Order: sequence, then structure tokens, then C-alpha cells
Amino acid sequence: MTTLYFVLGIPLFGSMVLVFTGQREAAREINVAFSFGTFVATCLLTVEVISNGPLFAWNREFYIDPLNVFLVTLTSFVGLTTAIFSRPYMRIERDHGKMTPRRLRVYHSMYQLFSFTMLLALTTNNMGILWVAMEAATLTTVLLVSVYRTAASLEAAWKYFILCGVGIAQALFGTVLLYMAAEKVIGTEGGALLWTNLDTVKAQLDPGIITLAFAFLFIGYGTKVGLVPMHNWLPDAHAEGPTPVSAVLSGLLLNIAVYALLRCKVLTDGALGSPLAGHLMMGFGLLSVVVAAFFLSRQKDIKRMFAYSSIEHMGLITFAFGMGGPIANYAGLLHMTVHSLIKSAIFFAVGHATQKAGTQSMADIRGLIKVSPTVGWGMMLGSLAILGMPPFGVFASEFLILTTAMREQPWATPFLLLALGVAFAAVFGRVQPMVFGETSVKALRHPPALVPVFAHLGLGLMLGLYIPPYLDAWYRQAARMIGG
Amino acid sequence: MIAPHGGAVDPTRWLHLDWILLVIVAWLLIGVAGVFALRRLTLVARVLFPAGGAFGLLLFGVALNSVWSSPAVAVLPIGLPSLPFHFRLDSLSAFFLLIIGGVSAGVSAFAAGYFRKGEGTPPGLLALEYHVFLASMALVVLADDAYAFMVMWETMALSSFFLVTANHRIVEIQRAGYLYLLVAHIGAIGILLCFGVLQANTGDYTFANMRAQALSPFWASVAFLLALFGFGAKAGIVPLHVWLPEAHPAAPSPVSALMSGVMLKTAIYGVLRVFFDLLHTPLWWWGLLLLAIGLATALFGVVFAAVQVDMKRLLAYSSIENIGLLFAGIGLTVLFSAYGMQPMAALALTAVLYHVASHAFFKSLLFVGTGAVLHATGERNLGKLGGLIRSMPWVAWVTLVGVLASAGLPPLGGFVSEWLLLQSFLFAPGLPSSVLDMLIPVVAALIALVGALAGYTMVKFFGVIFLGQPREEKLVQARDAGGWERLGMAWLVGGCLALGLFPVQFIALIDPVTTALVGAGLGETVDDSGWLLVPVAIERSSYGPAIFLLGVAASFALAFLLVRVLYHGRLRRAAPWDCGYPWQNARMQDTAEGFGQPIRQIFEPFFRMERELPTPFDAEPRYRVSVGDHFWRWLYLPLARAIERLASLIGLLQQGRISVYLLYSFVTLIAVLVVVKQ
Amino acid sequence: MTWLGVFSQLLEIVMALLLAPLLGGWINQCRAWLQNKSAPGLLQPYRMLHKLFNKESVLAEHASPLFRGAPYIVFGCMALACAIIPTLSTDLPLSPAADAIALVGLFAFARVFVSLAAMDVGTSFGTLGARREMLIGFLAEPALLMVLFSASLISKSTSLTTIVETLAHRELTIYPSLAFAGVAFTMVSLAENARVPVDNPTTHLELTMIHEALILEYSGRHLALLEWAAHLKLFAYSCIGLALFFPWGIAEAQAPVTLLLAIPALLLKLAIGGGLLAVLETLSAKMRIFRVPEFLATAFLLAVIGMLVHILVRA
Amino acid sequence: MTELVGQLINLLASILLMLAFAMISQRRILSLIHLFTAQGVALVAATLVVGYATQQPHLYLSAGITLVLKVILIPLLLHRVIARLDVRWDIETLINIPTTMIIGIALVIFAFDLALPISKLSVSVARATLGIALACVLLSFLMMITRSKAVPQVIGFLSMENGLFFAATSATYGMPMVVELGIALDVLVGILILGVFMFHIREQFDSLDIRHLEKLRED
Repeated sequence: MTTLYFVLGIPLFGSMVLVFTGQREAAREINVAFSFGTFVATCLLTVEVISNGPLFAWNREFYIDPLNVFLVTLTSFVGLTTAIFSRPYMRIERDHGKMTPRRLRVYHSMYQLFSFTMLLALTTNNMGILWVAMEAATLTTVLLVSVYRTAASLEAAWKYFILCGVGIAQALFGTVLLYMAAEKVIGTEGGALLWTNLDTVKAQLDPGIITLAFAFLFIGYGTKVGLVPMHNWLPDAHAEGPTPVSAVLSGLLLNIAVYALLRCKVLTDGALGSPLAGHLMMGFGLLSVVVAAFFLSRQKDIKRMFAYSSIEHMGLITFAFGMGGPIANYAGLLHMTVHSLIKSAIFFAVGHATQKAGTQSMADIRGLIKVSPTVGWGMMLGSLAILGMPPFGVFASEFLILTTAMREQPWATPFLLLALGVAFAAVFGRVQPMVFGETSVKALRHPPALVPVFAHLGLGLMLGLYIPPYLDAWYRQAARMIGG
Repeated sequence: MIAPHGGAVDPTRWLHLDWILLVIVAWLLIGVAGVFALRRLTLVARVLFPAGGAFGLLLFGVALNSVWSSPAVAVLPIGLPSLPFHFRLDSLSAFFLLIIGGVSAGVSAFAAGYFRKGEGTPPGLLALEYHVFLASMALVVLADDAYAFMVMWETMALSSFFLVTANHRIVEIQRAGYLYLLVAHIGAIGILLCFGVLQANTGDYTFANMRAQALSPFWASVAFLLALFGFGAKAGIVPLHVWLPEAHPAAPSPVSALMSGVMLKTAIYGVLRVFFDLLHTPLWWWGLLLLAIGLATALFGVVFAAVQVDMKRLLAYSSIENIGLLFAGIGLTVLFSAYGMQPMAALALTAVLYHVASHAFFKSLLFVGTGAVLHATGERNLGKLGGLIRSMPWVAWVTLVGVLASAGLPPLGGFVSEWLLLQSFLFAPGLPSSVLDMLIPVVAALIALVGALAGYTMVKFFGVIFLGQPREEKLVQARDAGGWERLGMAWLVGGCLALGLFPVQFIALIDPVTTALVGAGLGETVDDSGWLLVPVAIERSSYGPAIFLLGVAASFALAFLLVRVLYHGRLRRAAPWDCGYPWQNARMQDTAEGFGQPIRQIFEPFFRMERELPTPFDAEPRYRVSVGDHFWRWLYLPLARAIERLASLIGLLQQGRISVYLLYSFVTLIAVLVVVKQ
Repeated sequence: MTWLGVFSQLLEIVMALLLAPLLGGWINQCRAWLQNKSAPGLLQPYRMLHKLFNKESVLAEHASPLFRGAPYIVFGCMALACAIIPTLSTDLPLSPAADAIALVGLFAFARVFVSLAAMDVGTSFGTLGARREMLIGFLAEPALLMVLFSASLISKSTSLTTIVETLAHRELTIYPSLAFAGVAFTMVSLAENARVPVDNPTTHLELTMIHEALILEYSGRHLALLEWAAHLKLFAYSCIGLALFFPWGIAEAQAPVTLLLAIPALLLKLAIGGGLLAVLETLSAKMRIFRVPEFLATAFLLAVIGMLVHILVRA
Repeated sequence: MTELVGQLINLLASILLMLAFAMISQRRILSLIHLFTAQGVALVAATLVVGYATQQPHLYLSAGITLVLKVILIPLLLHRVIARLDVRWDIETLINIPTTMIIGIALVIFAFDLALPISKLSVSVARATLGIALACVLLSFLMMITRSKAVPQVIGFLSMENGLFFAATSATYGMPMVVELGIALDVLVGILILGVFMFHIREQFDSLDIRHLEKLRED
């Protein structure tokens, strides 16, 4: 039980410490230390879950089950590697004069607060607190995105705040309706919003209210996932913030939104019995994959391109969960894990590449392999992995999704084939000249920290070829639980 | 590590699959060793590549005597938890392993001598990609479940992509690599979907389960079309062939030898595995479609090969032609087995498998030959070569063997497979439907025309490069092939000759494969006819290559001796006859464009030609004709433009105005609420 | 491998070697008479061969061993072709070595070597001749294959000896498909043997010569061998024609005594065939080089229609 | 007694709806802020009435928080922003006021139709108000879409929060205390951040017009 306090306590305490010491030289190391502390705490938590299954904490307010335990570890691990990556990155940014001490303070404190909100959202059992944590995560990332204070970052942050704020508000309305339906069944002594209680009693919830609630929740959390009609904030927010922020946004925050959506889907499936939730998710998921693929072919800014690639992958994941069934759910969970690993690895490589070339426009980055093979190869392997080339993990989950889609929803496969083809053509067409060919990029003073990149790619490769048994057991239990 | 199970597996039998996996692991280790010896060229060239070649030879040996044995299965613990990698060695995969082992042994030996100076990527990395490429090809042929197959299939595409873009400083090579990987990836998704159909909703992706599924004709046809699209994209059949003439020439020569010789065969393996093993109830119209596509590809390939100016593009187009012939043969086999004529199907399938083997050997020999020429002269354009038989006699004579085999001339392997294919066409008139009967002679005529045109192309290829006078000064001091290169070439020449002169023994190797796939084989009739290849009956048709060669050699020797004895052997050297015009020079020889001119004239509609004709007032008039491909203008460019337009249309979605974005989510909310209300 | 078989095989090879120049001489004589010119002697080709064998062979400076070896290879191929085609009897031990398709392959083999040798010297005439020879080759070869196929469809076999036996035994029924095949075969043999409508055997005019351009650089014994090979090729083609369309008079294995009768029958048939060829040559004029593809395309289509007709009639 | 309370809540709910309508049609930003404050007062009153009717002590506490937050603190902040950045007028971007009103009416009808089946099942005394709360949320959503200045957009966002808060209190006697606190905290922090942003936008583009924020787009 106590490890959960550490898991949540360390980042909170870290953000407070960094508020005062954020601008000092050692701030970067402190940030890494706190992230490392969180990671150790989550590892202990995972060991606990492995040994004695799902556990409650603080009179059932917090709940760890197979669905969120691997996400917690993943969040803290990627948080740690991003912190390690942001050490050299921020030092170079400070030398370029883009990061003043004050902004560094905001960056470091908000970074830790952001990981606190994410861990809170994952571990909480209360749907209300889940909403509050999501809203808090949005607030912290707004500050992180606007940390450069340029016109573009301000615009991106403003749009991000307004669009996500409105979206999340719909989710609040959905939570209210959910609470209303729960109150009728569980009564009002405060346990009505706990997901486990709702889960046990979901059959008796009133279908009318739950349908409406799910509609609002779907639009709310769908905006945070970046499904297509509500995706407009995502490319601006992910492209304008500093690269570590983009990595964390693309890698982790989207997973949390999908996690929240899954929690609601489980309740709705139980209450309705009809696959309405699944069809909604499938429709919007497929739309996102196709539209994002076509967006990809018009990009000029490297970070915007990979932001759209995140939309495409989130669409694919939502489509997989929409299809339901043990294999598709399993594939969706695997895809979430591997996507966040590979996408953050790409953003690390992109970060260094953009710093070397001094620009984010892809036309000016050429011949990375000649200047620094590690950054070049990191970006090439990363983009190949994200495009679903084996032996990386993304291919494993795409394999499962496509083959089940072929038999269960054959109508969807031509769209998927078109989208994956166009996406591959677009992304690879731009990455290849950047990595190969004659170079115009100058070397950097500080050696880039590329351990995170290859650590992530190694894990992605491992997940493609061998999935550890306990992780596989979690995926199976979670897949059965999501059902549908 | 390997848990063998499946079938009554006696202890000695288990050895073959184990040896083969040993070879594959050895290749991977050599690759990893290459990474550590990144810059040390001599270590990589003198140790790693020969070791790779040796293991290729070992694979060749093991596959040779495992063709007859019963299938062995192995399961590796890696892969998805519910689906570990299954590997199965049956006669079909053993046959293809035979080819992979044989060709890779020769090409690796050649590569040991070829990579002299740094070519863009460090040699160690090249060794890694090269050996991963070999290992993945071998594993593709061994894979026994959809996931393992797909992982190995795309690793093969990925490693060959990195090899194609070895010296990525040249932009065209980057573009060729990009096109290649794009088409390969889309093809792979097609194959993935085909496996999705084949697993018929059971969720079990092993081939054993797919064999047990009885698919409805509709789903079987969907699987067929997807497999045709997927494997066709890798093989390079007509609408999907545009990447092949770009990618193969761009790769370093040993790699293009492996790609043309062996990688295209994995696509044929895929087609055979899906059509005959997994679907096992072919419909007749499948055969017709395959026949049509195969012929179109063959004719298209050979006509374009005849007009090429770059020697490696010429060979790439000739690979397309041979793939076309293979698809036509497979089409005929499907047609026969759809009508239940198993012995005829076995004959056609034997022709296909024989051509797979002989094409693998002679095409890699030709590519390796051009590699030696490229290294000695640094020139790829036929207009700048010529007269190399004097400065590079060894390479010239070796390439001559490859040229004769590729042209399908009697004593060599190319002719045997063409002979078997024409024989199978002759029995075709037994087909029940009269329309097909009418069609078969026309198809046989086209195949004969394609064979003859292949001869035309090969004469042009050999004549313009090796014979005549050198068109550039620097060609005179071109060095002949080095020691390792000669070893590699000698092995491949041996392969071509063996395939040409000992068809009976080789068909005995093919027999278990045809019995496994089509239920009948030529084995017994062929065995007891000794030196003569008699597919069906002696009075019906027979062909004895050994006697054939002996006949020609005997009359050669006899004529030579008699002339020396009866008359004399005096000889005098003088200037060639110049018909009274003393200033003859090398430029007056027939160029590659010239040699292709009749083909451009006769097969005009095939090409999209732009001519640059000089005006009368030009200071120095220049005539240039560029031969283009209709598919680019009528299929690929419109496709790209359509995607571009659609993308710009969708681009409007992100206009930048926040109120518009809010409107989108508002409308979506209302829409969802309306939908949900019902 | 009966002794009689071996004897008839050797007899056939020797007869072919001897009769080939004679056939050439006879055709030249007939042509001269038809064009009311005084004809050269019947044995003129032998004298020409003898003269050439005695002369010294002059080679270009940079001619490669391929150039020197090609005549022998071509001569060897033509000798083997004549050995395989059943001219005198069908009991030939060598004939199973190659059936109809292999025979076409053999001719292709010879043609490729001649073209390569022509390109070896590197003058513009050689390469020009090689290109034209290959152009005719790649159009004539499929037509010849189709002719042989229509014949083999009738006799259910592609080996020439079986074709001859089945056609010879059948009572005199008219095969429409053989009629088409016959016309196509004559057109193909005219093209292959460089006779008038396609190429003038006697000319040395750069613009028109095809066969002559190939052997332009040769002299002495190499030229003799090539000339002899050309005669052998014409002899082989006429024997194929006789075997397919007029098979009567060729001895069978069972009746050895007819072997003696077969020689005069062969001579008679060759004489008539040579005369007809001479008539054909005098009647037609040489075509422009780019009319040849249409000429051979018609031959090709005729052969294919022959096969179709056969299937129609049989089905 | 209870139906009096029910009528009182319905009265307050209708006041809220009327205020939302007024805010849509208002162009002067100053009066917009006054309307927003009025809405805050109505919300506090509604919470007090519900709290009194259902004897829920924590509702009084949340009413107090709302009072401090939405009636005193935020309007003060907005007044200061307007004074410092002298933003007086706002012009509508997409559609003019009359059409917005018509769409508003349609939205209200849609909201009522949507909420009708649910309010029958609701156990709390103020069942009918759910429809009105949903209408308030949709109206403020519409207002954010049609406004072109930063401040009106923020006010629209806040009135949406008010609508949601009213839904929480009317339909379910208020969410659990800890959730109420979290929501209030989020809203407060959100406003602070928006205030800081407005200063930066003003300083960056020397105008608070949203049309300057349109450079990040697909060309």
C-alpha cells in the first residue's frame, strides 16, 4: 500500500522542490533524480502487483489492476528517459538563449507536476478524480507548451487550452450523468463514483442515461485522444513545445486519454449490452487513421509530421478497441505500449536533429548519418519502427489488428491498407533524404544523450519478438476485462 | 532450444532442420561480427564474406539431401506469446533452400573480392545487412506460421533496402530505394490481409491450421487475389514492376545478383505455398488470370530489356521477363490441377521449378559478371563499354555461359526449363473447355517469341560489352576479375552447366516437391531413361543434353583435326576490311540504342518515347530518344496526383481558426448525441 | 543401338555432308537457266570449298578466340542437325538426343554464335549484320516452333522420327493444318537461309546483305567452313520440309532393305525442291529490310492459325 | 415544502438560462462580465436552496467556494484585465447576433428533448433542471465559437463551467466533496493561466483579437 504513496508523493514533492531550485544548474540533475525515484517506486508497485494481484489503497480510492499497472510503469519509465534526454537538450537550448532561468524553473516544476497528474489519473479509482487529474494534466502541459513564449507557442498553447478545456468540460458533464445513474443504484454515501463499484453494478445502470453519458465522455476524452474531428489542437501543441514535452505528450498523455476512454467503455458495454460504444470507437478510429495519413503527406515541419503520426496510431488503437474481442484488445494494449516507446524515441532523435540543423523544416535537414551516425540511425530505425516494419513491436500489433479486421470487419481493410500505404509513403519519403545523402548539418558542442533512444528501440524490438510472460498475462486479463 | 515435434520424426531426420538453423544463426553471427569490424575492409572482405559463402555451401549440402525426407517442424520460443515462431522443413522449402544456399555460396565468394574500396556505408555494416538479408530469406522459406513469415518477409525487404541504398550519396539511388521499400511494404500488407483471410476467424495463425480450413470459393478467391497482389508486388509482375528496374541496378552488384536471383524466388515460393499448399482447391479462372498476367509481364519485360542502355537495367528487365514466364507456368499448373489433370500439372510445375533454379544461377552469374565489369571500368552505360573480351577474357567467357543460359540455348539450363514449359503447353489441348484449347497455342506462340527475344537481348548485352573495339580509351587497361571473384563465378558457372547437362538428376530432386504440391511427379518416367530426359514417353519427346553437347564437340574436334591434317593451319593477322574508308574508329560500331532500334520499331506501342530532334540551325545537333514506361504516366502519376489532391482537400480541415475548430467539435457532439438518441 | 541403326546414322551424316554443296550448286544452276544465263558447273561449290581450304586464313588484329572458334561450332551444329533429321531412315540412334524444339534451339545456338563472331571484329558491317540476323532470328524461330507444333499435334509427339513415321503410315488424308504449316515453313526457310525475298545470298551490298555481312571478315578455311555450314543449313531445312510434308520413301527401322531405295528417293525430292526454290527466287524481288518483320509476322500468324485449325478440326 | 423548493430551483434555473441567452447577444465586454457575475450569484443561490432542501452540509461549503470564486475573484480579475488592456468592444466572427440567437433556440429545444427521458428517472427534487443545465452548456459552447476576442471566449468557457456546476448540483445533489474541490481548483488555476496568457498575447500581437492566432495551419 505504501509504495503507491511514494509513486504519487515523489513527483509532487519533486515539483515543489523544483519550483524553488528550477533555475539552478543542478535543476536538470534533480529532475532526473526525482524521475528515477518515481520509476523505482513504480517498479516496486509492479512487483507487488505481480506477487499478489490487483490492490486497493486509501479506502478504495486508488485501484491498480492489470489494465493500468503496465501503463504506470511505462509512464514513469518514459518520464525517466525523457528527463535524461532533456538534460543535454535543455543545456543546448539554454546556450542558444531560448531558455531563460525563469523558464527553466517553470519547465522543471511543471514537468514533475505533469508526471504526478498522469500517475494520479492512472491509479485513481474515482471517475471524478480521473477527470480532475486529466484537467490538471492539460493545465500543466499548457504551461509546458508555451514555455518558449514565441508567437507560435502562445497560439498553440491558447488553442490547446481552449479546445481541450471545452472537450474536458463535456467529459465532466458525462461524469455527472454517470454519477446520476450510479446514485440511483448505489445510493449517495459517496461510493457511487468509484469505478470498481460501478463495475460490479454496471448491469443495473439505466441504459438511457449511460448512453448519453458515454456520448459526452466519448467526445470529452476523444478530444484528449486526438480523434479526428476534435484533433486540431494536437499537431500545434506537440510541435511548438520543447521536444521533451512533445515526447511526453505524444508518448504518454494520449495513452492516459485512451485509458480513460476504456474505463468508460467497460461500464457502457456492461450497461447497454449493445456494441454502441465499440461502433462509435471503430468509426472515429478509422476516420482518424485515414485523415491523419493524408495529413502526413503534406507536412513540412518534422515535429508536426510525427504529431500527425500519433493521431494515426491513436486512431488505429481506438479502432482496435472498437472491434473488441480478445485478440483485438490484446493488440490495442500492445500497440499503446510500443507506440509510446517508439514515438518518444523518435522525438528524442528529432530533438537532437533539429538542434543540429537549427530548424524544424525537413527541407533543410540533410545527411544526418554522415554527421552523427547514432542520431541518423536512431531516427531511421525509429521511423521504420513506427511505420510498422517488423521486427519491431508496432508490426506485431498491426499484424493482429489487420488479420482480425480482415475477417470481422472486412469493409474496413481497404481503408486501412490505403491509409497505411499513404502514411508509409509520406513519412518514409521525408525521413530518407533527411537521414541519407549529402549533409548540411553541423556537429553540436555537447554530445547528444542517445542512450534513451536506443533503450526505447531495444524495448520496441524486444516486444516485437518476445513478450515477457507476466506482461502477456496482464494483457490477456485486461483484454478479457475490456471484452466487447 | 528447439522443441521438435510433429510427424514421426526419427532422430537422424531431426538433424537437417537443426543444421539449417545452425547455418542461419552462423550467418547472423557473421553479421554481428561485421558490426564490430566496422571499418576494417580486409577483415570483412577476406574473412566474413568467405565464411558466409562456406555456410551457404553447407546449407546447399544439407538442403540437397533433405529434399526427399519427410517434413520436420521446430518451434522457437520467440514471437508472440500465443504464437511462437514455427519453422517447417518440407520438400518445397528444402528445394528453395537449395537455391538460396547454392547461389549465396557463389555470390558471397564473389562479394569477398568485390568490396575493394569503401562504398558509402562502412564494409562492416554492409556485411551485417548482407548476412541478415541471407538469413531472413532462408527463414522466410522455413516459416510455418503467418507471423514468422511476415516478420521474416519484411526483414528481408528492410535489409535489402539498406543494401540497395549502400552508397546513398547519389539521389537516384535514394529514390530507387524509397520506391522499392514502398511497394514492398504495401505488398506485405496485402499478404498480411491474405493470411487474415486464410486463418478464417480461428485466431490460430499456423499454416497447419490454415491447411485444415475449408474456405468458401468467395473467401478463397479473395485470399488468392490478395496473395497475387502481395507476392506480385515483390516479384515484379506488370502493374507492380516499376520498382524492379530502379532498385536492382542501384544495389551493389553482388546484392543485385542475390535480389534478382534469389529474392524474386521467395515471391514464387510464397505463391506456390499459398496457392497449392494453403488453398489446395484452385479454381480454373485463377489459372487463366495468372497466365494472362504472366504473359503480359514476360512480353513487357523482354521488350523493355531489348531497348535498355544501362547493362544492369537490362538484366533487371530480363528478370521481369523470367518472372513472367514463371507466373505463366504457375497459371498453367493451376489450370491443370483445377481440371484434375494431375500428371500434366506435375509437368508444368516441374518446368516452373526447373526455371526457378536455372534462372537463379544464370541471372546471378550475369549480375556478378556486370559487377566485375563495373569494378574494372567504373562504367554502367553500354555506350561507354566494348572490347572487354581482350582485357578481361576470364570474365567474358564466364559471362558468355550466363548469356547462353539466359538466351535459352540448348546445352544449358535455360533451355531445359523452356523445353519442359513448351512440352506442357503441347499437352494442354486436352483441356475440357474449348475456349482454353484455342487460347493455349496462342500462349505457346507468345512464350516462344519471348524466348527468341531473350536471345536477341542477350546477344546485344554480350556483344556490346565484351566484343568489338573498346569505345573508351580507359577500357584497355581494365583489370580482370580477382581470385575470390573468379571462385564465385566458377561456382555459378558450374551450377549453370550442371543444370543444363544433368536434367534427369535434377528432376529427381524436383519430384518430391511436385508430388507434395500437386500429387503427381515425373519421377518414375524420368529415372529409368538414363541420359535422356523423357518427361512422358520416349516416343513422345526426349532430349539428351549430354549427347547433344558431345555431338557438337565431336564434330568441332573432327572438323578442326581434319582441316589441320588435310589442309593446313596457317594464319595471318591484318587490319579488318574497311570498305575503302580508312578513318574507321570505335564510335562507328553499333551502339546499344542502335541494336535496340528494330525492337523500338516493331513494338512501338509498348514504349512512351520522347525524341529530341535537332533543328537545322543547331550549332552541334544532338539526337536523343528516351524510352519511358506507360505505367508511370497512366497508373502511378495519376495515383500520386489523386492522393495529392485528396491530401490538399483534407488540409483545409486545419485552417488555423480556433472558432472553426470549436465548430468541428460542437457539430461532432451534436451528431453523436443525435445518433446515440435512437 | 542396332548396328544397322549406327550404319544408317553414319550414312546419313556422310550423305548430308556430300549432298549439301551439290544442292547449292543445283539451285544456282536452275536459277541461272531460269534467268537464261549460262549456269556454273554443278560441282562449282566443291571447287570453291577446296580453294578456300587451301588459302591462308587472314584474321583481324584484335579478333578474339571466339572469332576463330565460331566457324567450327557453327559447322558442328549444322552437322548435328543433319544427323538428327530423318532424311534417309528413321532408325537413328542420335535422334532421341533432340526433338523438334531442341532442333530449333540448335539453329538458334548456331545463329547466336555467328552473330557474336560478327560483332567481335567491331567494324560497323559486322554489328549491322548481327543486328539484322538476330532480328530475323527472333521472328523466324517462334514461327518455326509453331510449324513443328502443328505437326506434332497431329502425331502427338515432338520427336521428328515419330512424326515422320505417323505421317508416312497415314493414308493420303489432307490435313488443312499442314497446308498452313507448309506455307509458313517455306516463308521461314526462305528467311533463315537468306534466300531472295529476305536477303540475296550472292550480294555484298552493305545496305541489303544480312548473311554476307556476318561472314564478311572471314577468309580461308574459316570461310569455307561457314559456307559449308550454310549449305548444310539449307539441306537441313529442305530435309525438315520433306520430313514434315513429303515423308514417303524414308526407310523405317523394320524394313532395312528400303534404305537403299531411300537414297534415290531423297535425291529426286531434293532436285524437285531445289528447282522449286530457284523458281521462287527468280519470281520474287528482295524486300526492304523493314518489310521483313511483316513477312515473318504473317508466317508466324499462319503457323498459329494452322494449330488453331487443327484443334477446330479435331475437336 | 418540497414543491416550493422545486419551484424555487426551477426559477433559478430559468434565470440561469435567460442569462446565458443574454450573454450570447451582448457585444460590450463590460456588460458581459456583469452578466457572468449575475450568473454566479444565481448559481450560489441554487446551490444554497438545494443544500437546504436536501440537508447536505457540504453543499453549503461548495456554495461558499463558488461565491468566492465566481462572484468575487474572477470578475475582479477580468475587470483588471480589461482596465489594463483597454479592450472595449468585440465583433462576432462567424455569424451575426440574430442568427446566433435562432441557433441558440434550436439548441435549447434539442437539449430539452434530449434530457426529457432522463429527468423522469432522476430521483433528486430538481429533475427538470438537467435539461436547462445542458442548454446552458451548449449555449456557452456556441458563444465561444462566435466570439472573436480572447476575453469573451474566456467568459464563454467560464459560463460553461457554471452550467456544468449547476448540472452537478441539480441532478445529483453535488458531487463528492473531494471532486468538487478538485473542479474548483482546476477552474481557478485555469483562469490564472488564461489571465497570464492574455497579457502575453496582448504584448505579442498588441491586440487581443483571435484572428492573429491563425498562423499554425496547413497551407
